[in-house]
Amino acid sequence: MTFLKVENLKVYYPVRGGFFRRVIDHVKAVDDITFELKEGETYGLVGESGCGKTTTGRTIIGLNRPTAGKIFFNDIELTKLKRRDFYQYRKDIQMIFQDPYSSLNPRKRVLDIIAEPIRNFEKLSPNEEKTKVMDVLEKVGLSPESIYKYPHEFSGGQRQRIGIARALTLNPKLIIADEPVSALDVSVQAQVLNFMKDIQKEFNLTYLFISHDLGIIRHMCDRIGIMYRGRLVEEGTKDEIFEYPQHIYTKRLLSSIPQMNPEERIQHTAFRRKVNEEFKNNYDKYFDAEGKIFDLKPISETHSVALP
Amino acid sequence: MATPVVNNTNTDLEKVKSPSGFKIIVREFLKDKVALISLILFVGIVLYVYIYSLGLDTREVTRVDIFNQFREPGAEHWLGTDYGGRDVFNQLILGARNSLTIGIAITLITSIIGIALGLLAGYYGGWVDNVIMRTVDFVLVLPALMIIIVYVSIVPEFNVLKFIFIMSLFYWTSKCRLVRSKALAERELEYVAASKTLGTPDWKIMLFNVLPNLSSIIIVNMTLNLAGNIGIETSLTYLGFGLPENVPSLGTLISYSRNPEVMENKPWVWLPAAILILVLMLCINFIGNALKRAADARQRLG
Amino acid sequence: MLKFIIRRSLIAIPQLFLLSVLIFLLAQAMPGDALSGKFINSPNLDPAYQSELRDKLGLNDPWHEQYVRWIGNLVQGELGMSYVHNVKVETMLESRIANTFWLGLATLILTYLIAVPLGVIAGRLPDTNMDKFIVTYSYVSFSIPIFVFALIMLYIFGFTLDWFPTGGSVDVRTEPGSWDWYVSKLHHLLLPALSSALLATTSTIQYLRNEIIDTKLKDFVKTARAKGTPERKVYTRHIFRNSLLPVAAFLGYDIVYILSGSIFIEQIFSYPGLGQLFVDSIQQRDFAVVNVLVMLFGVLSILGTLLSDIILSIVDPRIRID
Amino acid sequence: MTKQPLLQIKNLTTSFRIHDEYYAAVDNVSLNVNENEVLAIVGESGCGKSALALSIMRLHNELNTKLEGEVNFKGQNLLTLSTAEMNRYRGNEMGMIFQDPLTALNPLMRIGQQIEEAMKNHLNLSDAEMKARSLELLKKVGIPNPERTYLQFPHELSGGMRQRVVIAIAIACEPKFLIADEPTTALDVTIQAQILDLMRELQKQMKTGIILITHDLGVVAEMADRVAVMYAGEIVEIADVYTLFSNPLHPYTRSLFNSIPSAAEGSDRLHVIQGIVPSLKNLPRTGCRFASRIPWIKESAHEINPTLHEVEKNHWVRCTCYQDFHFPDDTEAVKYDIS
Repeated sequence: MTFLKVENLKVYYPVRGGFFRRVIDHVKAVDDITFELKEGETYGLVGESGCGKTTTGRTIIGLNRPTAGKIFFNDIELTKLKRRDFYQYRKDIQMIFQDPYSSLNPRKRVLDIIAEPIRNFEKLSPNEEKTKVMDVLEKVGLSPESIYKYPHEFSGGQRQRIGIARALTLNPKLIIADEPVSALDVSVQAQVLNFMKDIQKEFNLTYLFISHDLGIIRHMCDRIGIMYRGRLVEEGTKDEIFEYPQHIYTKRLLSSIPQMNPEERIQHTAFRRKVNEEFKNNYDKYFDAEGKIFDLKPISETHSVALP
Repeated sequence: MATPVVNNTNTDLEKVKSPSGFKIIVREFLKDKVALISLILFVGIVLYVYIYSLGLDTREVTRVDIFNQFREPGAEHWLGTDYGGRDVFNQLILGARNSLTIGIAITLITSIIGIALGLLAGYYGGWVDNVIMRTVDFVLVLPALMIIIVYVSIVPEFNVLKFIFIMSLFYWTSKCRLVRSKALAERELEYVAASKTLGTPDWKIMLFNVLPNLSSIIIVNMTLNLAGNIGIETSLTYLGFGLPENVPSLGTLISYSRNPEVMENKPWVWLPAAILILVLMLCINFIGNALKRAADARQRLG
Repeated sequence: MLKFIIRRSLIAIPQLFLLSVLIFLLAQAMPGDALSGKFINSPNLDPAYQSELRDKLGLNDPWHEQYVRWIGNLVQGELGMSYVHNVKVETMLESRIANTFWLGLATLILTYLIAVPLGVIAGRLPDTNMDKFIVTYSYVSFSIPIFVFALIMLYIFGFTLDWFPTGGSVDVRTEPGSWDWYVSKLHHLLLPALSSALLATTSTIQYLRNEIIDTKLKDFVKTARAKGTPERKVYTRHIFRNSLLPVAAFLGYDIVYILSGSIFIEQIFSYPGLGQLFVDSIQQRDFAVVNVLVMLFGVLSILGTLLSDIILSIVDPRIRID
Repeated sequence: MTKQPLLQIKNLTTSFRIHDEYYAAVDNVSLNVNENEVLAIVGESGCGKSALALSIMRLHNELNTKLEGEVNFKGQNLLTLSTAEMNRYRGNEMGMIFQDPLTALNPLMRIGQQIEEAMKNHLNLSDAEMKARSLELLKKVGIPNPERTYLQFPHELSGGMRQRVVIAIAIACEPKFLIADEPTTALDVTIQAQILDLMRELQKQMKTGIILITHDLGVVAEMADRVAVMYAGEIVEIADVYTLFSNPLHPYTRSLFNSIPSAAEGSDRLHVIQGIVPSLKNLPRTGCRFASRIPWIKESAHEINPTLHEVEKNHWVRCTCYQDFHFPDDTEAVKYDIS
């Protein structure tokens, strides 16, 4: 049984142009990607803005419609389900959003925010509902008395925990975390990241962790997929990606991360220059005639690279 | 488990507790004396008009008494009489009541249409948005006043309801545009996406998540629209294409000034109505703008 | 940009079509043949003759044939006959178009002469007493219905103070074309134009003020200062320029606003323009004239908003792409 | 030291007015920047680093900002100059690079015009000379097709290209001193690397003194010669970059290092700094400002009026609490609720 399987997923957006605004082209936000998540692991999707990582996450949870491809969750094909069935099966997948400010409705009390999924899926009496909400709040380390407060009464880190509490109410199995800490200051980031690790152990959660920050990805993830222009260029375990990167784009990305050691910065800059030169000079080796990225090919049991 | 229970010092530090919407509004009115006076004056006038008009009978008030033509203001007739010998003050009260009631009715109807269509267009976007917005664009370029005037003069058995109908047909567009643009921005916020992932149906998200966040803007806009709608109604009535004759409006009194003799030498007939309109409009506007500032302040804090 | 203009113009075509259909339908609801004005229902006429006349005029033809014929006539400039005056509608419009045009132009010029400086001052020095005064004025002008304001202006400056004439477009005693004639025209124009302009300034003032206040806080203004640009130039080259250009796009909407206001202004000041003609014609139930006027104002509205969008696309390079 | 620093900040205090009261966002800060030196100022949002940058160029809204102290540039105190006199320095001998390249450029002006504006203000050049120089600048900052870009509008360029243009504007008059306020925060990591490399290269060529404002310690490690760490409006530690990264001393600096999931090494748990960054109005004004966030350190470890101490040559640390600082052990963590 596979936990989550994304198969040949494509998400295209039409580009309109010309005189009558007809569809003349497509933006291939996600262009044929395939990957799998095992239960209990953290899978990181990394890439620069516009590479399609966020679209992938949003498509799995149903916020975007796939143009083609299949998504299986516990062997059920989500992409084939009718709207209502989809919601039933999909409640095991939840999402943590990037911005702790805009992801909580400012007009609602914490109680109503966290109870929203309960009201959609479970029929509980107001009292049972309240108990459950207080329960979840306690789990994320917030005072149960805060249920009557509004989001603006909390700090960024606390808000992010409210968002996580909301995602946890339905006891999900998979959580898609879309840049969950990139809007936060470093010290608050640490708080949220630690916390995500804690609840992962406690509830046996699987994470699809989407981020542009390779440092955070390395800290959080077991396996990593590198995305570039809507496609996966490399996939492997954390060590494989960081220690033995194969694709030139992966190398380029890694060499771009600022070194935390000032003693080595001159070598690092030189190394970066070398990688960039290789990127320019050996472009044909890594991309096909149209500049497209090749399909992933396994080079070991866990490591695949997009090479011809 | 490693998660510690509640750190209350955290919340204490962050106690920047911003005041509730109502408090902000009260503060804004206390700060802005003009708005406060406007509010008191407006409420006073409205109460007076509605209570006083309970004791008035339209037919009595509009009965022609040829012997009392153009009496100057005095003890018997506070504001004098018009060419038909009718008491101006009583007509003023009735006119104000009718103008206010009809203004409110039109504002409510156009708001409902505008908000509903605006929400749909902004929330769904795509072709829904396209169809609605092209319609709005078209209605906006129509010479609305002229078409209303034509309608009023050719429709058989013209009455108040038909007037409200034709006005509502044209004046929902600005609200629709406003709600649409705000809903469009709101839709991009992550709490909407969050609600979707939590399985909340679209209509619930629109009504219970998006709409409350637009409420302050809508209320401000409705207040200002009320002034606008009363203005249009009285304008049309002034020209003779507004309310039917059996429903006197403030515009009716002013329309007597189209006779230059009345205009120049008998200002008591039309001037009080003109001033009352002016005062009402100004009050509504100052109230609306105070509300607007309160809404902006709230947005800054929120 | 050209592409944008063409595409935007294409939107105007269905608008024009729908407008004409709407007017056609309204005309069908009017008594007689309101499109040509050649035929009126009248109890005095022999019914048999009436029916014969209907046939002759093609009023029994299918509606789409009538519609096409009407549009064809419109395009060729045949606007029909006035029932009441029994002259061609074109003839009735001639002198009045000029009057409304001059009144509109004067209003527009006055509007911008008042609004731009006030908006700039308020935006440059927000929260000063000057700004508070300007903002209050813009609230007040927004809330007064135009006919009330015009009446009060007429009462004060026309009747009470007697500074301006209270009706007409020119003193009939002057020789057309003479210096006095022009002066008289201007004199007649001024009060109605000013009444209309003082109210039409609202949106421009408020827009300019807010835009300038916003623009002042933009990063590119900081960049300009960081370049060492003198304060005066920071305002002229960056802040005012960026805030004033979009105001140019209001032109079309202002035209529409002023046109619809002319219905009241011309009525109150007895100014013989299109607006007054419209009200008179409605009162005399001269529907052929009414239809032409509604069509004309509608077309002008469509062209006005079209103009606005085109100006905006020229002014703002971000719209040219697309 | 014999050589006079290029820029010398003495006891600078920048206060903002909130509801008729002034609050110091930058509190009594003193700093030197030498020629051909990159000084990084690092801290979290709200620590006053951006306010400091704007104060040097005097780009605050003067109506609600109060500047006290001295900012001496080549011996001239900039705070005493009139705006017109200040304009002789801005864009000429001092340049500034902003965070968001999209909003930093005027959307309605062509790139060429925007670069030439700086030259018009300070250099006496003909139109042709200015154009030639603009094209040269665009080439220098790595724009592939200068002729074309010269005529383009900002929205037609990508984020990285826009930031290159912003840099071109800043160096148009070959300034001796540059302030870069979070110059790469809005950019993707590969673009960030390119821009940092470019800035490094230009700095070496032109021997500019740079103040680099950033929240990213990685950027600091790549770029800086010296580093000042700011917390709550004050400098808490200042040292050369090698010393600071090998031997950070102030509790805040150490906490910051420990809370970063560094790309270089993978530790399982990150350090969380207790509490939250206080807002400007609630900034502690007395004692060690960081004390409330390390409650397990005994009170007596702090100075009553903390000052900067030179613990080794050119390595300054505020307050004495660094001597007693340790990260909380398990019992302390439970006691003080540290996650």
